[in-house]
Amino acid sequence: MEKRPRSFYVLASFFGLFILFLYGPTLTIAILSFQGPKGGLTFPMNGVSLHWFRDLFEQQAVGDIWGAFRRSLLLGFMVMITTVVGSVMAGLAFRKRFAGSSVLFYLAITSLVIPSILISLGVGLIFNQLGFRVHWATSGFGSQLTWTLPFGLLIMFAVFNRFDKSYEEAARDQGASSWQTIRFVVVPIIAPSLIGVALFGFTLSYDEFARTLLTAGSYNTLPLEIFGMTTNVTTPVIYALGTLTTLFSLGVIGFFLLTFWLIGKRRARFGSDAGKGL
Amino acid sequence: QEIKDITLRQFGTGVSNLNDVANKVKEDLGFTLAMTALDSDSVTQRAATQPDSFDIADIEYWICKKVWPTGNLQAMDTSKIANYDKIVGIFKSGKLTPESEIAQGTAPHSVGFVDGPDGNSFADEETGWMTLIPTIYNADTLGIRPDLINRPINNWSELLNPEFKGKASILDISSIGIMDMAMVCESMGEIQYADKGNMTREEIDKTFAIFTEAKQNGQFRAFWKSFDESVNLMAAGEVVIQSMWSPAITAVKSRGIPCVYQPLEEGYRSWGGGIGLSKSLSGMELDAAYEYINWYLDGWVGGYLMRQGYYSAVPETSKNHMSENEWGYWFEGKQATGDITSPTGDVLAKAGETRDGGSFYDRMGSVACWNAVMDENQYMVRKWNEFIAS
Amino acid sequence: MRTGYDLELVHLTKRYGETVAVRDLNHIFNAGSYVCLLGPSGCGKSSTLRMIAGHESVSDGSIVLDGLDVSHLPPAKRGTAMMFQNYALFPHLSVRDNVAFSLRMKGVDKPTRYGQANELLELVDMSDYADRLPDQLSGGQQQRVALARALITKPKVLLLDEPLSALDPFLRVRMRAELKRIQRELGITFIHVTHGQDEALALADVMVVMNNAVIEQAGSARDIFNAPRTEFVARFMGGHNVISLDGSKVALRADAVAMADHGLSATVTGVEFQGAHVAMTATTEGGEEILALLPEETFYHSPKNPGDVVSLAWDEGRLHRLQA
Amino acid sequence: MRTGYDLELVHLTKRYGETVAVRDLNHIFNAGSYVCLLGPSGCGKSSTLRMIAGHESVSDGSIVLDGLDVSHLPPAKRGTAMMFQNYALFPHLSVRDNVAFSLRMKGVDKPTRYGQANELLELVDMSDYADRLPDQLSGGQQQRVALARALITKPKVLLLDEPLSALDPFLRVRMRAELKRIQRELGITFIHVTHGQDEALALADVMVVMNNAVIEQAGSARDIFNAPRTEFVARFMGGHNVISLDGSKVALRADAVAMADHGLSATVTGVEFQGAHVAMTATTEGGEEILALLPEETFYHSPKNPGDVVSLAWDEGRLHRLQA
Amino acid sequence: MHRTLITWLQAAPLAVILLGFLVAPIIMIVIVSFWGATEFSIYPDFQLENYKFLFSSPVTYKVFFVTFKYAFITWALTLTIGFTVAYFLAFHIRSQTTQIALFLLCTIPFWTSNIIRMISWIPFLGRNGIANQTLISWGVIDAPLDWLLYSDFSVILAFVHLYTLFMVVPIFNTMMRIDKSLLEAARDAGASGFQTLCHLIIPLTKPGIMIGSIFVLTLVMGDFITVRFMSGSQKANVGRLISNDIALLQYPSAAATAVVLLCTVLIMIAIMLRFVNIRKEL
Ligand SMILES: Nc1ncnc2c1ncn2[C@@H]1O[C@H](COP(=O)(O)OP(=O)(O)OP(=O)(O)O)[C@@H](O)[C@H]1O
Ligand SMILES: Nc1ncnc2c1ncn2[C@@H]1O[C@H](COP(=O)(O)OP(=O)(O)OP(=O)(O)O)[C@@H](O)[C@H]1O
Ligand SMILES: NCCCCNCCCN
Ligand SMILES: [Mg+2]
Ligand SMILES: [Mg+2]
Repeated sequence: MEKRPRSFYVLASFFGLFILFLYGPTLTIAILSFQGPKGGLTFPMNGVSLHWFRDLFEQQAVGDIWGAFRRSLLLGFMVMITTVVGSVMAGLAFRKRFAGSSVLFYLAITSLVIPSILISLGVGLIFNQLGFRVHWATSGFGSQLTWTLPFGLLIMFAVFNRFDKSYEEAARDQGASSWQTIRFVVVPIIAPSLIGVALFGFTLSYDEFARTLLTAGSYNTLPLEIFGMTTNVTTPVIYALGTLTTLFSLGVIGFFLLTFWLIGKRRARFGSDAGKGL
Repeated sequence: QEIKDITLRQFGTGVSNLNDVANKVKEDLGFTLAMTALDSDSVTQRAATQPDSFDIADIEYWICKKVWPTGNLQAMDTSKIANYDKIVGIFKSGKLTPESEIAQGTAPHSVGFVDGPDGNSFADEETGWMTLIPTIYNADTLGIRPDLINRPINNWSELLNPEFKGKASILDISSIGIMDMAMVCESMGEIQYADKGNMTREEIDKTFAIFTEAKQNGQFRAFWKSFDESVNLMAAGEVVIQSMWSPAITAVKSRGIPCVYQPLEEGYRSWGGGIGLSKSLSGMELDAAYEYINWYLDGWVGGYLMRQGYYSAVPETSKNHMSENEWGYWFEGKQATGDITSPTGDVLAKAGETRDGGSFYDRMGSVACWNAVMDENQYMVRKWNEFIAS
Repeated sequence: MRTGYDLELVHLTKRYGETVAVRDLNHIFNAGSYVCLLGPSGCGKSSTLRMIAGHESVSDGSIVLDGLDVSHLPPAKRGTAMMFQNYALFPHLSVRDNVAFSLRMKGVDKPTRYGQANELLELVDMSDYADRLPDQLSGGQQQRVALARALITKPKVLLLDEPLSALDPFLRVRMRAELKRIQRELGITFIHVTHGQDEALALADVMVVMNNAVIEQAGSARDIFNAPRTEFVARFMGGHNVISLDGSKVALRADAVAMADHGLSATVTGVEFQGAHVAMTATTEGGEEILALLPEETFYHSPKNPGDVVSLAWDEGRLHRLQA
Repeated sequence: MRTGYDLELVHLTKRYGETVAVRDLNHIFNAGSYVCLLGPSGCGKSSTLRMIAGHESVSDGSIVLDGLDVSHLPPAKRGTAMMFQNYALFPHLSVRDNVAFSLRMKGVDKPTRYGQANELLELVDMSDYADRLPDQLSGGQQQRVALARALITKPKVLLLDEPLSALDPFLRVRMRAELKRIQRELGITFIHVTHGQDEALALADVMVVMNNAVIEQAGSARDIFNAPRTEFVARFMGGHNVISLDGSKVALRADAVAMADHGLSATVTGVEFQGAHVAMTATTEGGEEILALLPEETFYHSPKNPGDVVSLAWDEGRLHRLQA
Repeated sequence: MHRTLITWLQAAPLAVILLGFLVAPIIMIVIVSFWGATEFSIYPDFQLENYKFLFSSPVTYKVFFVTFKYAFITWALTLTIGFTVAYFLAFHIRSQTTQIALFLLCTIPFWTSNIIRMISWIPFLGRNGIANQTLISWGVIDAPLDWLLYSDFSVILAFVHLYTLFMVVPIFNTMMRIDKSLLEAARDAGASGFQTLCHLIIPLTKPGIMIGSIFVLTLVMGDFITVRFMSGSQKANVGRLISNDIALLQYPSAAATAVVLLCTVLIMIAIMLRFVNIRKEL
């Protein structure tokens, strides 16, 4: 092993502190979520128990966490699928020149940088003036897409920037129709990136607050519910929820990593001559 | 359609949008009540702008003043309300007892009635058509941490006492906050309001000037928007004196932290809440809604709310759902004869303790003003915004 | 070799905006021949090939294959197949699935298409690797798979765009022998784009030298090497000197230049050892640079160094007049 | 050429974990010579070069330049400079700023460093492009800029890792002459890594053939080509046949094989036209493959095709015994 | 033509969503910014009242100033931290596996709830929170530090905590695409580590820095919830001004503020986009 320069150790410490900074508060609430039944939202700990986790699975005094969770999950999947399909399609479109492409591109950028509350406000106003009913699955869904679709589109730009066009030519050469080319060649090749887009679409939606605030209608999504809880709940049950959501996220990421790892292992099965001069 | 298939969507603040109530409704009446709890501003907003998103609005009277003119709510026929007669006078004539004086601000009765089923403007007296059916109300005052203050507190002006610099708080809901401010300013002797519930621009300016200065001097630790936030602030020791709601005190105490709901010489700032029906409600749903209202006033909810420290609009019926010890402690201001517990079972007081502020009549009898929406409300709101941003 | 002609380019032109990439090409490729399309970078080789393949639209003119104008048919309908420079093997499919891809697109059932794919893998000697993914293969192996995939469509014409350029020199020589063998076995036309002269010389039955969007010369490798028509071809093929003589240009093969006791005197400017030969460059008094390819033994009999003055001589009969 | 030696590798070894990339190399590079480091992929060429440059730490042994052990000095302090395979020009800097970069790092003021940069751009004939950004240049132009940038530090040794591999064959031949010219003009040592045998033959004063992390043979290009020491070298250099004779292996140059009326009978398997020559491969009855490099005229006097039977003959004196 | 039609169809979903949920709302906001409002409703009108009030109120300028202040400080901090972290990962970690693992470690919190991450600071920073208790027990301070929570400090801390990842990711991506031989070339030319950083890495990382900056600046400038939470409602930025107006049903006033905010943000981004071609740099 080569000797490391001194800057390495300085930077490594900095990195360590950064990680501590990132995780410290989350760990704090993770610890606090194990408060005893009499515990409050802050230190000192008042006993240690699983009380608040149990409590989480019972009905709360106000609100409906699990209902909100179900809605957010459903909305997350809706947004995820729409984002994947929409951004792949748009990504394909943007590879060609078409009238209005640069307008659309700048709109997408605007959509990404516009303060979320403006979307919320505007969509709320429009629905209101048109006499439509705001609902998480209509106005909320559309509002979230204004954030996830441009995000997905940017990822698709990155993907297609690196996509070798000769794959498509090869497919066409082999007699594939345009649709077959997309179905059997383009999509499978970009599939790993699509998983990324899906993950983004899902979590951005799952965690979206500002754009859903005025567009969710009668029923809360999970972030709105959590937000409500921060003002309505005075017990560590909210920390238990935080700990669980964090674990949920970790689980999702772990699942994806494991999948990639398994795929890699399976592929290694047949050995490799890559890089050999054969 | 069967009654059990009916779902009524109710929203309101966390104060009374309780799942226990929905569960009990399912049990007693058979239909489903879907509850959404929001903060006061969101409640106003939803009531005013999203009429389709609810069937039942559980709102405060001052909110009603803003929402009624939108036409999103329908007036209720008092003849269909079984316990109408037993509703306390505050909500009908404005007087607790015939000799009471009507306090300043948006008193519930002043926005409680309209001329007829399609009435647009509020009526001055009982008409048989109510805007909101009263459900819950209370008299608010300052909450303090006696263990951290260690001296008697008797006046609203203490809120701005530099002694509590960085340890005071008020709420960030303009229509309520402005009344607290007025109580403080009056108590300080800085301003003499003609009508706290209907300030002039000069009075508004002056009030904010005083509070803005205090804010800039670091008097406040934080502002809160829902009562639970106030609980957290108090319980965590971030704040030792603040305008507070009764169950918030209860919640702090239930954690073993001393907290007093401090009666003050100038009197209380009061508020009242009620249930309103969406304009679009009709047919079986409307019937179910009336059924729900009647059930609401029938005492079970009243008892439940009283056990949290609120008052029921029909105290008599609540009495049937409370023990003598509870009734004595909560309503009559008597010493507890045994443990007093919250609806969730936490012990709030032990034998021998009495409720801060005394009996129902002591408390509701010394209301100085109601939460209000004043004529200069828009001006006040802008000033409020400036105050928060200052 | 058949006598009938097979692939014909008629006034073929390709324009990209202002740029003319291919200008009015007319040429007939004999069926079953190994054709190399040779020329400097940007001369229009790829554009020509891609128009034949159908991956680039024709701006003007037409492409006739087997008597049928295919200019506007989709790639798969033309009877051509293309092998791409970096092979463009589908990275998510196994070698066998790559080869069987076009059959799958046609809806051929699995056993049948795998059967045919295996046959072709046999042909390119890759049967043992049928289950691997492309990136588990070396460059040479990938190339064979790409070849098999292109051939499974039973094309009349196989188009190859710089098929050997991604390989290292050692492998390149081996793979080009392989290509030639397979072309001969199948008897179909190969059109192979390259900018390596040695590659073209080694492989081509017919060489087509392009420059500046037009064909400069076409013919057998030997014809072109021995009788370059223009200065460009002579220089581009290498191994030639272009000398001005009586106001016109002549080509003189470098291996026809010898050192003699009497002859044109010139100063040596460079000596490159090339194994069996030594390439000596010298500048004449007239300022013309002459390359002499001298047998190693001859040269090292009396070695020269840059700066030495030598006398160069050649047989006048070896001079070959060039077109202007 | 000086007599003193200049760059010396002493027991130089490089290990990456378990892999030994360079094993106990000992070699002296004469000052002012053009050295080509040649060998198959993965044999350790780049590792050697990068250790000399200081971009890779030495696992064992040392590097001595001008009598000074530089093994642990930073790259810029060694008196070496490196030209990278893909040139590694700074994409955000103009050509002039690229060349002047190291002077800027030293704090040299602008007029001075631009003055020197201009001189070097003159040397590589790139003065006209001084204000362009790298990606506005062709491959050959980029290469010249990289060269100028490497030379501005006035190195004693210039290290080049496959400097020509990114260029097309035409340009490659031109640029290699250029490299040789500049090396000669400056008189400094060039160490040039390549896996092209022709490139090495053409350029090298000294060739170092590596295989499997060790030096197989070092010497002048001609010595190596004429007297390969091992079978590996003979095969790798190309142009040689390796034949088993009396249980030991001998090398025979392909251009020493001729067709004769009497001789070893063999079947032709391949014919490649190479311009002045024809490379004919034939398989003997014993199954050995023999390559004959025949002068074009001789071959086409009576051309052979694959499948024909020919008689091959050579002068016994040209056989060269190989080490085991 | 047939192919153009297909292209348009492919772009259609995005276009429809953006028209319906971006363009139309913006138009609506602009229109409503000229409307009038009562306590409880808004009515069509054409009045400049909302803008007049906005531009005449000193609070507006103050709040815009605060918004820029938060944006700028957060930007500077996230950039410094993000750059340093990305630099460490990209250039000091040698094994690619470790690199990926550490990068993931950085991104994991990014996938969890923002609100939870925000409120998790409260028990940490409160008057009796961990930070104060620790400092007191170490004897560093005698009395709790009040400015840890409900202050500019806590607001910016939360911003940095939430958004540094938006810097790390694009900067790390650009850095990973820097050809390592460029660094060797710089070393070869005698550049010190610091010189390499200034003359090579920073200029070459500019696109990543720009993209990260765009994200951080817009997220901070549009925020209203972090400011509210972490300042205990005591501070306000433009987002809060808007959300307060919305909460009080003053939609026209909110819309006018929104229009001004939108213009500010778009102008800033337009300027930044001049320095980076997002489509090419991804
Ligand atoms: N898609 C395109 N758009 C615009 N110009 C193009 C396009 N493709 C090629 N050209 C131009 O057309 C000319 C011919 O290009 P072509 O790719 O056919 O050359 P080539 O002979 O294959 O070169 P190389 O040997 O470098 O591959 C060049 O000047 C090139 O710049
Ligand atoms: N950074 C590294 N880590 C681990 N092994 C390495 C590393 N660099 C090179 N190697 C290994 O060291 C050996 C020699 O590599 P080197 O790059 O020196 O070969 P080379 O002769 O330059 O090959 P090529 O012609 O392909 O460039 C190879 O086996 C290679 O896999
Ligand atoms: N990478 C996306 C994970 C979601 C994290 N929150 C971002 C919230 C922006 N509104
Ligand atoms: Mg080409
Ligand atoms: Mg190498």
